Amino acid sequence: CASSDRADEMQVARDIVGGGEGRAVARANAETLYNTARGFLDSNDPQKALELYEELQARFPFTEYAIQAQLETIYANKAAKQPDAALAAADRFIKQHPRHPAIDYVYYLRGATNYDRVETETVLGADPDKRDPTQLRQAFTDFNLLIRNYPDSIYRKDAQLRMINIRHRLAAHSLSIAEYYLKRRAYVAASRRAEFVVERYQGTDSIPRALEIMEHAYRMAGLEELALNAQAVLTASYPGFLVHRREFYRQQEGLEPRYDLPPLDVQPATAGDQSDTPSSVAAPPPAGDRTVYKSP
Amino acid sequence: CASDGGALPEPSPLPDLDRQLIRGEVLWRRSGGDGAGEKVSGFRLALDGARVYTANRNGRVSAINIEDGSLAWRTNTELRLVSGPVHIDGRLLIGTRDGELVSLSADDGSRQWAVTLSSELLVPPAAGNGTVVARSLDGRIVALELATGERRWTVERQVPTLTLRGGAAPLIDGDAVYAGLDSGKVLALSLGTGEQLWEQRVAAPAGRTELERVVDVDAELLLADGVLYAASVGDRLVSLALSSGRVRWSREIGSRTGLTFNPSQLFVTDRSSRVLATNRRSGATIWTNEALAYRNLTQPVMYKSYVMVADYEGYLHWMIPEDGTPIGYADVVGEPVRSAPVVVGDRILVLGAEGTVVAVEGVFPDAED
Amino acid sequence: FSAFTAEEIRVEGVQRLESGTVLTYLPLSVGDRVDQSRSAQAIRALYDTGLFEDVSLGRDGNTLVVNVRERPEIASFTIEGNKQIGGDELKESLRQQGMAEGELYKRALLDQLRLELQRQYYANGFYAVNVETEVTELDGNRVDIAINVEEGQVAKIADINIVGNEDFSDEELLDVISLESVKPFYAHPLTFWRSRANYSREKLLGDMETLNSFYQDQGYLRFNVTSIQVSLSPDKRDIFLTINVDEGDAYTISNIEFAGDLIVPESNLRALVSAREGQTFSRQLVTDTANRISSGLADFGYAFSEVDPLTRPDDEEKTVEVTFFVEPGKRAYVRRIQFSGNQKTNDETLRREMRQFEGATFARRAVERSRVRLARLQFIEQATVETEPVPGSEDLVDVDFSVSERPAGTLQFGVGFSDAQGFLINGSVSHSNFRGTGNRLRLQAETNSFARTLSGSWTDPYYTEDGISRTISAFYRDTEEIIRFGSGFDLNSIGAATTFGIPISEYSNFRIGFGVETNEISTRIDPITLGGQPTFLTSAELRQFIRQNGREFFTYELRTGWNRDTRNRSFFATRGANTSVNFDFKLPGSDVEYYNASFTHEQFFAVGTWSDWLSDKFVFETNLRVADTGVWGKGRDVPPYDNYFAGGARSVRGFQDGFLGPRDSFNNPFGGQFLTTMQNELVIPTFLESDNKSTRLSLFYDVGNVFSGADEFEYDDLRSSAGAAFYWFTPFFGLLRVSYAVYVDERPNDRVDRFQFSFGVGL
Amino acid sequence: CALPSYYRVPVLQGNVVTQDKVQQLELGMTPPQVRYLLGTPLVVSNFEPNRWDYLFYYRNTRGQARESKLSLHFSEGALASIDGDESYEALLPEEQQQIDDDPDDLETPPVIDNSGNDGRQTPIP
Repeated sequence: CASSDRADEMQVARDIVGGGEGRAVARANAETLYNTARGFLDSNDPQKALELYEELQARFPFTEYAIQAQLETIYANKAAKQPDAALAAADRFIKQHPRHPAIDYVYYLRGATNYDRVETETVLGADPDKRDPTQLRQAFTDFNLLIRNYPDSIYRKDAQLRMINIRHRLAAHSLSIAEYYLKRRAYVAASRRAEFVVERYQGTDSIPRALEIMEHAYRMAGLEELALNAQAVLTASYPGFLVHRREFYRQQEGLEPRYDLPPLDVQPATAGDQSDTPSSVAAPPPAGDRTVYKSP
Repeated sequence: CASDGGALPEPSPLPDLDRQLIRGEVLWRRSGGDGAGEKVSGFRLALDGARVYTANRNGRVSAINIEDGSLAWRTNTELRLVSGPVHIDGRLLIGTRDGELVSLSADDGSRQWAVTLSSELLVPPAAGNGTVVARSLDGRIVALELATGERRWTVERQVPTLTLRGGAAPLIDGDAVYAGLDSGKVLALSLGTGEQLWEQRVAAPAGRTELERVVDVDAELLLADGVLYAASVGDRLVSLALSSGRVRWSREIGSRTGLTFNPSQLFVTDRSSRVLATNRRSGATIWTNEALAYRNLTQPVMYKSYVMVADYEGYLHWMIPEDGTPIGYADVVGEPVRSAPVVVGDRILVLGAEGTVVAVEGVFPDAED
Repeated sequence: FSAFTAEEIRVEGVQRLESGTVLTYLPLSVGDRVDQSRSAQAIRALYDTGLFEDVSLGRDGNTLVVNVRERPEIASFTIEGNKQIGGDELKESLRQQGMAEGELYKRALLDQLRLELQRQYYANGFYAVNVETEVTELDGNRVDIAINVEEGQVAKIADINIVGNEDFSDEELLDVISLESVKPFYAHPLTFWRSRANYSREKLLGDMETLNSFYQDQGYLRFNVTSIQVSLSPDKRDIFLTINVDEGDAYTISNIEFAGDLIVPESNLRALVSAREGQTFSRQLVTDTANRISSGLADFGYAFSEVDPLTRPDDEEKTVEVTFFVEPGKRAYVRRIQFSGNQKTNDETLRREMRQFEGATFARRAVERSRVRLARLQFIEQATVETEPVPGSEDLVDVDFSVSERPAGTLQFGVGFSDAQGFLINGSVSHSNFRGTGNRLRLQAETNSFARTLSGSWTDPYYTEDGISRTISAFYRDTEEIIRFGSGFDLNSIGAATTFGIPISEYSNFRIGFGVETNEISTRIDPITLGGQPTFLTSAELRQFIRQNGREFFTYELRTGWNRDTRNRSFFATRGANTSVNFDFKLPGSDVEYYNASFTHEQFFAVGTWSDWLSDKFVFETNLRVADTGVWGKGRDVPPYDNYFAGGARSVRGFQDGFLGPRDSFNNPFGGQFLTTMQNELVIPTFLESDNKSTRLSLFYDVGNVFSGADEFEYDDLRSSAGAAFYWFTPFFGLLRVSYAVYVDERPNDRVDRFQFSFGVGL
Repeated sequence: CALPSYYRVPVLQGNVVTQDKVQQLELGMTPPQVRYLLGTPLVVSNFEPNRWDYLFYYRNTRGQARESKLSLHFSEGALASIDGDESYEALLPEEQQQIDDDPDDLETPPVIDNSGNDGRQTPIP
């Protein structure tokens, strides 16, 4: 009579979905409760899913579903735009289930929560990277934790891509400060910021411009040798950059554009391939197939 | 007073006696000043045969003739008085809130000498043998020459973090002075040198909070036939050998006011204003009278072989010493009575909290007719 | 058990957790030798995780058996009856200690908590308190915890007696300390809501400190509190405090020395010392002087300077010698300046306000100046700064500014219908931090059956990196027959202007600009016959003006001005002043030549700090405006559309908008050429958390009027009003001003409007 | 329409080192000794770790700039050469001390007032 149980459970599931959940939730068993909650999560109604996960953990504390519910609470909080609750849930999960097979996913989710707190694009098209970088740095440390603790996690590649992206944005932030000080003729400040970018953010897009600022700042401050050093490094590692720069100024003056320029190899070889961009974060894999955790 | 928690229960009503064996007849009533008010104080009545002396918080000291209640003299010391007077050798000793001990002449109240001690003199001083012994609130016991007020010796004892307001007056007997301390001990010192004769613990602080650890010996000490009786609020009544302080017997009775005795019995009002009688030798309780519970009774006093107490409404109550049955009460002063009434011959002198002094005589109606 | 090598490890008793979790924390693994000390170590390790109530190791052949009992999870945790001791902060602090739903239950923690609560209550005079805890077991290894508190009667301080004080009376000393004996409620006019008669041991200890510093400040170097006694009345309701003190004598300063590396000449430092030889010694004065010296040195780059006053008392003479020992430390340089909290403002918009540079000597005054400049930005609500030494170097510091932002943009859009003006659409967008760059944009559009106006302005405060600002503005206005307001004439005008603000000092700048404008008044001035008699459609004054000056006016205008602004904030300022003088005049060659001069002065007084019975938050603000317009050169008359009007939410409150001033023959406001208004406000502190950040409550007294000319100014024609006003910086609509005039000096023919409101960014 | 002298925010950069400290400089000193004497150098490039530049640059409110510099080279951990203007004198500009005093800035205690020495720049010992 298994089927009749099935039918009964489906009816219960419908009740829960249909909103008449008071009575139905009380009767539902763990699996139905979990499936309904997961249903809400997938049809992006995280708030409802959170309530059912709570109910599931309260009434069936020792089942597989309870642990899975605890895992999916993290994702549901993130989806429900409650980053702090998500981070707290993640920390509690890491403490209680350090050896859970999906633990690397939890670290990854932690990093993604911080990463997504910074809007990528504001409504008026202003560049958010010019603003407070603290959340970005926090995301960077989370992803770093994932890569160091779980080198063979399937989320490593995506985490790495995000870390590279963050490094570029942090470098751009510091570079804009160097640009400002150059404009204000505060040459020591400009040169120190440029040195900082070159030292700390090797391999990011900001390096060539930073070298150029260094060269200009040292020259204006009367330190010719240091200026020549900076220029030498710039032409050595980014040959294309200067040529394009000069071309840019020529066109500013309205001269005939030249098309036979060397490719703009902005990235020296060490930067890693830029081809794929970090993808958005997917929901945790359902409880059913516990063996394989597919990458999102 | 272990924390029984919650507000204090209601004082019990007056007992309804079918027949009043004894009635109090007020002979005269005189206001000596503004008294002590609601606050705890160390004010007592002082007598020298013909006159009774009272001190008041507004600095006023009055002398009233016992015979007819007329005012002998009255003076205002302009001091913040809080304890006394104590009468000895024609002097009146009073204590102030600012730690001053002042000696006035009993004839006209003129000031003889004044000494400033280290803290408030809430407890009346003791005098005897040419010496005055004062106890200040900061735990110091100071002996001074009665004639000049010159200091003789000072002894200091630790004061617990939380104590009960009020204290027991020191007791001078021969060349020794006995003092009940807030730490729950009784201390015996040599009157001449201040050297410690013995120190005996009456009650030990027990419990985890400061409140449960309050064990002040605030009840007046009683010396009778070579035996010293002391009571602590920490539910202990002890009888000590005068010479060594050795505990002869001890009982689970806590008192804040004091005790009195007759040849065979001890009478005490306990913390909940129950009156108990115990056997003087063994301490065993003979009877307990709970009729006046929570009426804030004073220390019991013997009046014509009857046990007498005063209460918070200004009533005097009499009980038969054998079994404690109440035989009469009288509304005498209409003010709370905190210090024990004083018996002079057939008269009872009662000091009210607002400073009124009343002379009462106990009348036995049956006996007359 | 005897030592053995564990070939296998089995975990028993696991319910909620998995055996994997136990194995992670177990310091033993398969193949290890298990002996007495290692197993004890393992057990302790498992306990330390806080996950288990009981742990024991057993042996089954060569298998190590780890049996654990998990701590029950707390299903529900309630605490009732704790009225006095904080509700939610208490719950929050308990949560941190692990006493909340979902955490694991530890019995020792609960007992410790009960005792702690009781001790808290005793420390605050609740001697009759009773704290009960109740743990009910539930199935599934979970527990419900309930703590109920019976607070009982609080013991109030009935009396405080200070013994041994000769030079100061008990009353004087009781004022100094915070504890106080119970007085009838009317005895505390201002502090009635805070009963200071509650006893608490911390407050008592704190008071002893205050007493000590009070005496030290009066020169009593040897003052000390000999002992304190706390006693309780028998009914546990009253507490008696006896404080025994030994005053000692007042010492005077015999001489003041300086020692150490002073960096600046001693005469300079001595000028900072407010104490003089012979004056009574005061600990407060000495510490203040030390702080002034060290902050003075900080202005020279010595951020780590330390100045400690050493006192050498001479007990016979009752004098004391004070030596200020100056240790300047290293000259500090700023390594990096960082901003945090700027979610909507670009780094450069904040950095350009800085008066302190990276890679430069640290100057505390420059850093403080920078902080105030940040706080003055319209879109910054609050700015705080911290200087931290850079680890690993002794003379580099980082300066970290953290700002909280205020909504910078306002968006208003209204569709309405009014019988007077017909169908009405209006909308305005303004943003004072456009795309985070700090540029200000204002766009306004309004159409109704009588008027179509469109205006916009764009300001870049840092047109040059040195702070020269540029504002471009333009407007188009086409109004017809404004009957309800003004004397009924059609006006359409169009104009544009550009002005530059040039800083001439840290606080003041000079304004210069050029504008072009064309105005055309079109209205019938000859009467129409209506019902038999001639009636005019427009007022006599306007008809006369048009006859004399014509209808069209094309003008070039030169705008000049000077402004000095030292307010500490642009909204809700509490300190400083903002004075500006403007003089715009129509250049020769314009159709009509007239000038327009105005003087405005806004001053803030921190009256709260003048006397200590007023809380420091009381601020008095006065805002005076005088403006005069008149003709010059061959100009004959000032066009009516450039007249001044007064009355309304932003000028003299309580009078209808614009109705204060001369009237035309239709008894409609015609405006005048001389305006004087004054708004005075007493700011009252409120208990709102946002007080003086985004809300402000004040009592106002306004006075003012508009006269047809400066020569017609009549003192007693000035109208005045008084009442209350409330300001709220709304998330979307800018600054909302609501005011209610209780008293209005109404004269015949005045139009009164007691309740008024206006919103939108005023600047 | 630049007016004669509008107010520019003063720009201060680099190490402030007094003449007497510069005189105490000797070849062969170790880097920590130099750092103790002159303070941490603010201009050190990643590409020239052995070269310390003590640079001082000040542009006042009227835009006039004043600068001086001192370059030190180290080899094998000892000071090898000193060049740049011997009379390196980088005193704190008096303009910086005269930052227009914020009239009623209650939050910050008053600064050292220089009126004592008739406006001359405070001679730093």
